Amino acid sequence: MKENSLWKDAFKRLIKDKMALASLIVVIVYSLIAILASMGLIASDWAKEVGASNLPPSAEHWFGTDIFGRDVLAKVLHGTQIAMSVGLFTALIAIPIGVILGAVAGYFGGWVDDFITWLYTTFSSIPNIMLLISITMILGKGIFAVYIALGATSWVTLCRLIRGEVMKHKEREYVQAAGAIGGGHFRKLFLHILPNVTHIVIINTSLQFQFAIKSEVILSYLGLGVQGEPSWGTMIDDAKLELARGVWWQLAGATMAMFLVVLAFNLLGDALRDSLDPKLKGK
Amino acid sequence: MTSPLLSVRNLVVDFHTGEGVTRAVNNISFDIPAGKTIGIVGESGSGKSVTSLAVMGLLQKPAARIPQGEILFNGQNLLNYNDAQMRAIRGNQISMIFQEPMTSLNPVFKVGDQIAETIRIHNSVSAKEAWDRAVDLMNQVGIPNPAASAHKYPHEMSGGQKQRVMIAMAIACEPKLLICDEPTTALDVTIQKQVLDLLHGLQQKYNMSMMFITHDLGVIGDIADDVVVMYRSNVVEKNNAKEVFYTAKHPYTKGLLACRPKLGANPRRLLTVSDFMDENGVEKHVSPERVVVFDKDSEAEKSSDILLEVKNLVTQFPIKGGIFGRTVDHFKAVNDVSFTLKKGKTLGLVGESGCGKTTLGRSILRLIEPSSGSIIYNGKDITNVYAEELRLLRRKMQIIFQDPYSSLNPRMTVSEILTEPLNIHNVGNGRKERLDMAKELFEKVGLNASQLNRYPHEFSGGQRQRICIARALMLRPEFVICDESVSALDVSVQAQVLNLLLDLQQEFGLTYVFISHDLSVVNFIADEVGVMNAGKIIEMDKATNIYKNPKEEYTRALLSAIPKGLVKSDLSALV
Amino acid sequence: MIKYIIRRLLYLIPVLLGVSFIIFVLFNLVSGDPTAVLLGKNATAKQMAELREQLGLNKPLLDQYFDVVKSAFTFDFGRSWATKQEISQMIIQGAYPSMALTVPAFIISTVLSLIISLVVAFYRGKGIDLFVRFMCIAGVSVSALAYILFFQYFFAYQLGWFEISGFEFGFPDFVPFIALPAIIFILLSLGPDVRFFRTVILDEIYQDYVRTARAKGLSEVIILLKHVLRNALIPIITYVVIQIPSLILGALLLENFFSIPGLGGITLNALNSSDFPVIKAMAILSSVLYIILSLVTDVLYTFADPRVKLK
Amino acid sequence: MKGSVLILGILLTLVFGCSKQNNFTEREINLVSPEKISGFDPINASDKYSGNEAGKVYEGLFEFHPLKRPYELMPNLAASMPEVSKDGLTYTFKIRKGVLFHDSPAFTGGIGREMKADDVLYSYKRLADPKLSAKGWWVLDDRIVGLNEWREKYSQAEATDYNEAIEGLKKVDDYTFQMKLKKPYPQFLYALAMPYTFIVAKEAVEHFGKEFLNYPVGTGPFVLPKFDQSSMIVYTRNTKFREKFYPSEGEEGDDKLGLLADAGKKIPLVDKINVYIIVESQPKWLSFMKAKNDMIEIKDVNIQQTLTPENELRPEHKEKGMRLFMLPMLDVAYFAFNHENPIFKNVKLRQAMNLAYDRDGANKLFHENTAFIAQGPVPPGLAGHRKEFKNPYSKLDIEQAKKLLAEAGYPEGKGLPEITIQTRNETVARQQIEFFAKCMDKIGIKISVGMNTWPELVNKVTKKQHQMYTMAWGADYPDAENFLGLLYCPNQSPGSNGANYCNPEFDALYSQATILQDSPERTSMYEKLNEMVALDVPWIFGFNRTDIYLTQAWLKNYKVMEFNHNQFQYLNVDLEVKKQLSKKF
Repeated sequence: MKENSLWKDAFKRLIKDKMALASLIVVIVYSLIAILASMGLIASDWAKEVGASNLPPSAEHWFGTDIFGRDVLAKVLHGTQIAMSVGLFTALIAIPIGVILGAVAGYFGGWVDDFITWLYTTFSSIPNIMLLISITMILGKGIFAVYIALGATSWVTLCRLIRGEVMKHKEREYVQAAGAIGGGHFRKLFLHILPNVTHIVIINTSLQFQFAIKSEVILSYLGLGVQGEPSWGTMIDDAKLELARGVWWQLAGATMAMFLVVLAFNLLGDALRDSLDPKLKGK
Repeated sequence: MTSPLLSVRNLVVDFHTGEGVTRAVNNISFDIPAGKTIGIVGESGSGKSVTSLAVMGLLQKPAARIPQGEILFNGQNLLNYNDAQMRAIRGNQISMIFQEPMTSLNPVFKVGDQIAETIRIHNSVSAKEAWDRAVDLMNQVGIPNPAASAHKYPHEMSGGQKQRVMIAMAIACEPKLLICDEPTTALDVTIQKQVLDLLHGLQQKYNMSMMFITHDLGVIGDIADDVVVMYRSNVVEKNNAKEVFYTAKHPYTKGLLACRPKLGANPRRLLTVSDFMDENGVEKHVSPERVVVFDKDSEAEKSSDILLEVKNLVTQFPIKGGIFGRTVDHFKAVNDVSFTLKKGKTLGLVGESGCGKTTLGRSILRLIEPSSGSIIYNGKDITNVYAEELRLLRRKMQIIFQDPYSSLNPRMTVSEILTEPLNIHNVGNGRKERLDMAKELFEKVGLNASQLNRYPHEFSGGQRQRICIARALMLRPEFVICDESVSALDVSVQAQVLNLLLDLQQEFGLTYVFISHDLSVVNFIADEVGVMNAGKIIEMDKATNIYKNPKEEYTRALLSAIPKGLVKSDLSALV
Repeated sequence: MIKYIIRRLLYLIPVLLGVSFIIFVLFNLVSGDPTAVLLGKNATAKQMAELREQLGLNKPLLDQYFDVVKSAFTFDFGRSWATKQEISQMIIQGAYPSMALTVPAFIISTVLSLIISLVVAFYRGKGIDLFVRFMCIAGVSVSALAYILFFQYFFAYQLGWFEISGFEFGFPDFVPFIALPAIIFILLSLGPDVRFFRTVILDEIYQDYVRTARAKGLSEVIILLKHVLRNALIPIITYVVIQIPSLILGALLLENFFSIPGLGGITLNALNSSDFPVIKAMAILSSVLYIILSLVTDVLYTFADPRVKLK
Repeated sequence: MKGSVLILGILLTLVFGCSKQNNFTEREINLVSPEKISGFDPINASDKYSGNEAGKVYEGLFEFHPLKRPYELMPNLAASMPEVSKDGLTYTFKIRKGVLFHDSPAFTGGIGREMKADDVLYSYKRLADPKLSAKGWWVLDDRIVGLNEWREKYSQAEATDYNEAIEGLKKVDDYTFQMKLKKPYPQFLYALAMPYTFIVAKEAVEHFGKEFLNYPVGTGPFVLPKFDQSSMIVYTRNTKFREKFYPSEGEEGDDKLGLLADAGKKIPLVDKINVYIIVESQPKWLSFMKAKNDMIEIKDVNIQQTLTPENELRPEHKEKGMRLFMLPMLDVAYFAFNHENPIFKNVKLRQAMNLAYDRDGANKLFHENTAFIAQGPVPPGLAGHRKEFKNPYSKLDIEQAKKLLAEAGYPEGKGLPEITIQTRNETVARQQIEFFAKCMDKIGIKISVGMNTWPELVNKVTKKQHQMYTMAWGADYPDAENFLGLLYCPNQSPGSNGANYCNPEFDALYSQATILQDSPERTSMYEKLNEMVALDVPWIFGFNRTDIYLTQAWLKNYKVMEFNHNQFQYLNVDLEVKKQLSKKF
């Protein structure tokens, strides 16, 4: 028996699953594209006119050109950057809020729990769309507002999950043991319990990621999305007018790009759950 | 001699996993004659449960495969049966009782329905008839007021009652063979006794064959006709029960017989399997001094300093009610408990589940806040100390929990687990020194220091309990509470851990409070024993006295429930 | 049980206070002066000032907030600023088409998902399990907008199977109108539903009581349908019921593209015209619904699981 | 999987073939409204679409002739054109006799009574009622003697007293009344043709109270007993409609187009009008292509599907008998600068930006070359617009633009901050600004898009919190004043001059011109105003767009019209043609 952490174990199980491995590769490729695009190494010339308006796909322009004669492929690649950053920043906002509030509520219970439960009940009882729209209204439009709006609405699920899981864990003997050796609340909660609920965060993040990417499309439809640069959302939104004139390649390009990564995140989320969730271990 | 009801011939079971193939059962053969009880004994992982599942046809396919062997039932090879044929056998001709009555019943159906379901699967009877039969069965298995109890859901019953329901379900179709897989392990001793008696009675009444699986030879002493001993996937001994108990041949069997603490005389350290054979299964000779009965009372009065004094301790939990969830009443888990404990001594606390012994242990350590009374440790009242003082106190007072699986953080390596207490209390100079201290203790509890960087899940149950002990001792405490610390372990491992605890006590001069539901274990390790019931200590005496002259009815019941089997009190025969 | 219900209903008070506060802050303080929009392109400053006075926007903030709270507890939402319609009427009228679309679609997708997940749970780990799960996830990986654009063009226009858009009140008149959006709705919910249901069912399949049921001689199908399903119901109920409030607004895109005059469109219009009373009403109603449904969930638990006792 | 296929199958069979067949027997026409209708109270019918709906049920004193061009007012509920006093301030109106309100429970016995002068005065007072804060108040605001005072008086009171006499609104007898203006108001009669001034019945207003907006009780050709917010509004013919006839004369050539075929017939000509509310463009287009609707307003992307590159109807539509109507609209689309922002006080910058804007490119991309490049604020078709006038800045000249930009102090855009243009959160609006940004990029100016919900945009404009914004202004009535007013200093935010443009010379001339009646003198003043301001480029002038309508062959008597709320009563349907052609769909 080699020295293996649960994480390494899980990772091994994960890459053994071919579909999960493929998904992981897709996600990595997309991330690379996003990073390269954000560094301006690829698709930085998405705004350049490369041909006539609305050219169908050809050897020269694989995904055709858009209404302004811009290369759709470049736009799709640039959109990858937007999509991945929306997923990433949404997660970066939602995870700390969700995890900290959920952990604190689950661990301390009492009035702290009552307050946090009230907070997320209130938040989840207001229709998401209202929060999204109002937050983008307050912050002004743009990608920043999209991050914050999506982050502010997606912490709730995570908070609820973490709270429940922490409540379960705090009764476990290993936490009692940490108390018995003189560990304080901070140690018990953050060093002992949280690492044991991390799998929930990871699984949730994978699913949140794809949710955020999909939400960006809806926000773009409502005119609340990213502005001034192409995102998959704005491309699909454009398509609602173009499809009737037979310009299908912009829709197809963005939809395919989105389909692949959302599918990958979904499958990855499933695979992660299978490999990380101790409940399902060995099944 | 007629042909046996069940005959397992050259059975091999392999498990195919991602990492390769593991052989769980290696070419075993045994017979179960009609109307007889066969005990299958072995430690966890020995392949005994896999064998029973193979008989039932319940192995998880495709992971489990049977490359070789036959399971003949009434002369028919069950391995050739298809799903439908197996289903007709299961629950009808062969039925099974599992270890965990808590989880083995479907929580959302009434127990009456669950029993009746078995009847209706295999007999064409009306729902009403099936129900009536179910009630009758519940009566037979000794469930009080069966007509009403049939309407209960599993969670409304006690563990013993649930196991009775399981039994009723298993015998519903009057099977020819009843397989019992550790049916009493999860139960309190008194209940265990009742269930064993019940099973034995039913076996006689219906003239069933019974295959009884256990890790504890003592349990089947009274009821088994034959015993099959399994060790590491192989059958190592197979004989008439009496023969096994009196003239065990295989060293493993001898070890099993010797390792269980006896109520009366025990050696200073329990004998374990490793006293009888080495790692390669080669028999060793037990040195005679290992079997000399040890008289605790001889050194009882050496120490006189009182380390811990508990006075009128009460720990209560609120019962909430009303619209706003206010506290309307209290449940007293620990109710007015007092005792004193001398330095270097062990106090055993014994009682059945729910008697408050665990709460008492945690209250003493202030892991649960007591409601009233006082705890005086080393002359100082610690009932109301807080924060820093309490933290310092943790260095002196430690606890070892019951479940070695859940009491270690699965995300930390063993070295992290062991050095954590040092970090918290800032003991030792830097990482290196702390690691050395961990290494030292790790070896002291009998583990290999090269495994320090492993994670808990890579260790066996017994090894994990050793890690827990090492963690508790990292801070060199004076006082340790062992809360059911050996209850989850197989008897053979239990003996090793008990020995370890005694060794450590001697070396470090520890004072123990040892909590257990098993009177024989407490009796072995403790100098003084308190019997707890309903939150109170009802009887307290020297360990040697309590089994000889129990004063309370309850204590007597506990004592009589301990399976005595055919075990001789004379250990010398084993040498 | 009664006590529990009362307590949960009383919980509405703090939640409604919270919801009113959030809505009030977000829309009243931050979104600015609605009068310019309400009066149209030729409005004068004087007229805007008059309207501000009439709408009570000149009152102290605390008074305004108090009004919000009052309407939250009395359910008296008054009239829309933008359409001047009675809000309760708007909601009642809008609820019908919304429900006509979402309720059948929701029920069908839930039942369908449950059936699919039972089937894939039965074949767990086998090819069909992977394939069906993959298809369900693939289905949900396409943007709703792309579905709508394509399906409307292809199925409604090219093939003429469905009405392109519109709505008629009364059953079965609305069926041809809601059929296509309902199918899209189902396609979009199948993925997450099947994934969740399957996980829940698999969690149960490895429980000890299932082994007991097998030991009784029960067939795998019966075990799945009787023993496993019943136990899996608890998480499934939570999952299903908690989605219901979002059904009211959930089909916003579908409503817009298929010209279904539902609540989604009403809310979107309100948001697009700073129609605070309508926004407020929708938020409050949905939170009341949310609380009541979570209460319903809890009560349903007691039927699904005898271990649950509400205290 | 099998289950899903099965259920899908059941679902499909349930709906397959359920899709409704077109109606060939009823004399009905099917129309589309691209926006939701919120109610039927005329005083709030501010946009074209609610005006169109109110116009089917209600009527005003005057209406535009359905055929004659340029637009000509003719009496509708008025019996004749009014008599105007010499000073042009007192108007005496005679109203038609025998005009009945629709039957309604509001009237005693449920039978609609005759409309009298009192109803007209009541309706106009209602427009001024401070309690109602009507969107249409501006058409009478500060125009009628005593009306503002009356409004002021009751703005704080509990209820408004409609019985109180107002000097400027005087009943002479049941069929005659007088209105007195504070100052000359040349557009006055146009105001009385707008939906705001449609005549309502006091009983109905009082009977239905706040619900009045859902129970339109007018005098018009169609009846709608109750309005529900749904995806469809169904009007039926007003059987008690007065004797009103299809006009027998029109513009030259109208008879050739068959527009006079129904001359002299009693209107309305159809029994039923269905108005479908379809917001999104795809379903709107698809429904029309399925012959579910008789007429569609072609916008944005659908233009390309409608027209050949030569701006003719595509053959596949011609083949189905569809007919194309194109009408230059009385509107102007522009990008407004915020003149309070010091950057835009620099006229050379404004000129440079105008010159860098590739209007031809935008016209091709967004309007399929159907729009006209705006030369100034006044659109073609109105007195004040001179065909010969070509704005030197409404053309593409990158070199000149760069030069001017350098002269403005921003060589190659250096030193100029990024400019954000605010617009509505709509796809095309965004694309248009993206295109504009591309143009500006060529001379080094950085542009970004700010997308807003309508309230946000309005708020930003009224609070002057913008650098630039996009706008399209449609005429309320055919008078250049309506456009020139957009640059009149006193109209600045929160008024209609969102650019906050102030030019004293312009303002002085504007206030002189706008009190004149239509005359050559006024026209030349309008021309002067238009050209003066065009050269000062207060906006980036965009386009005068073209209304494009496509109708089915069976829709008769349609003539494209800017102010079309009264048009529907003249429409007719040819069921024979509809039946024949239906095979082609």
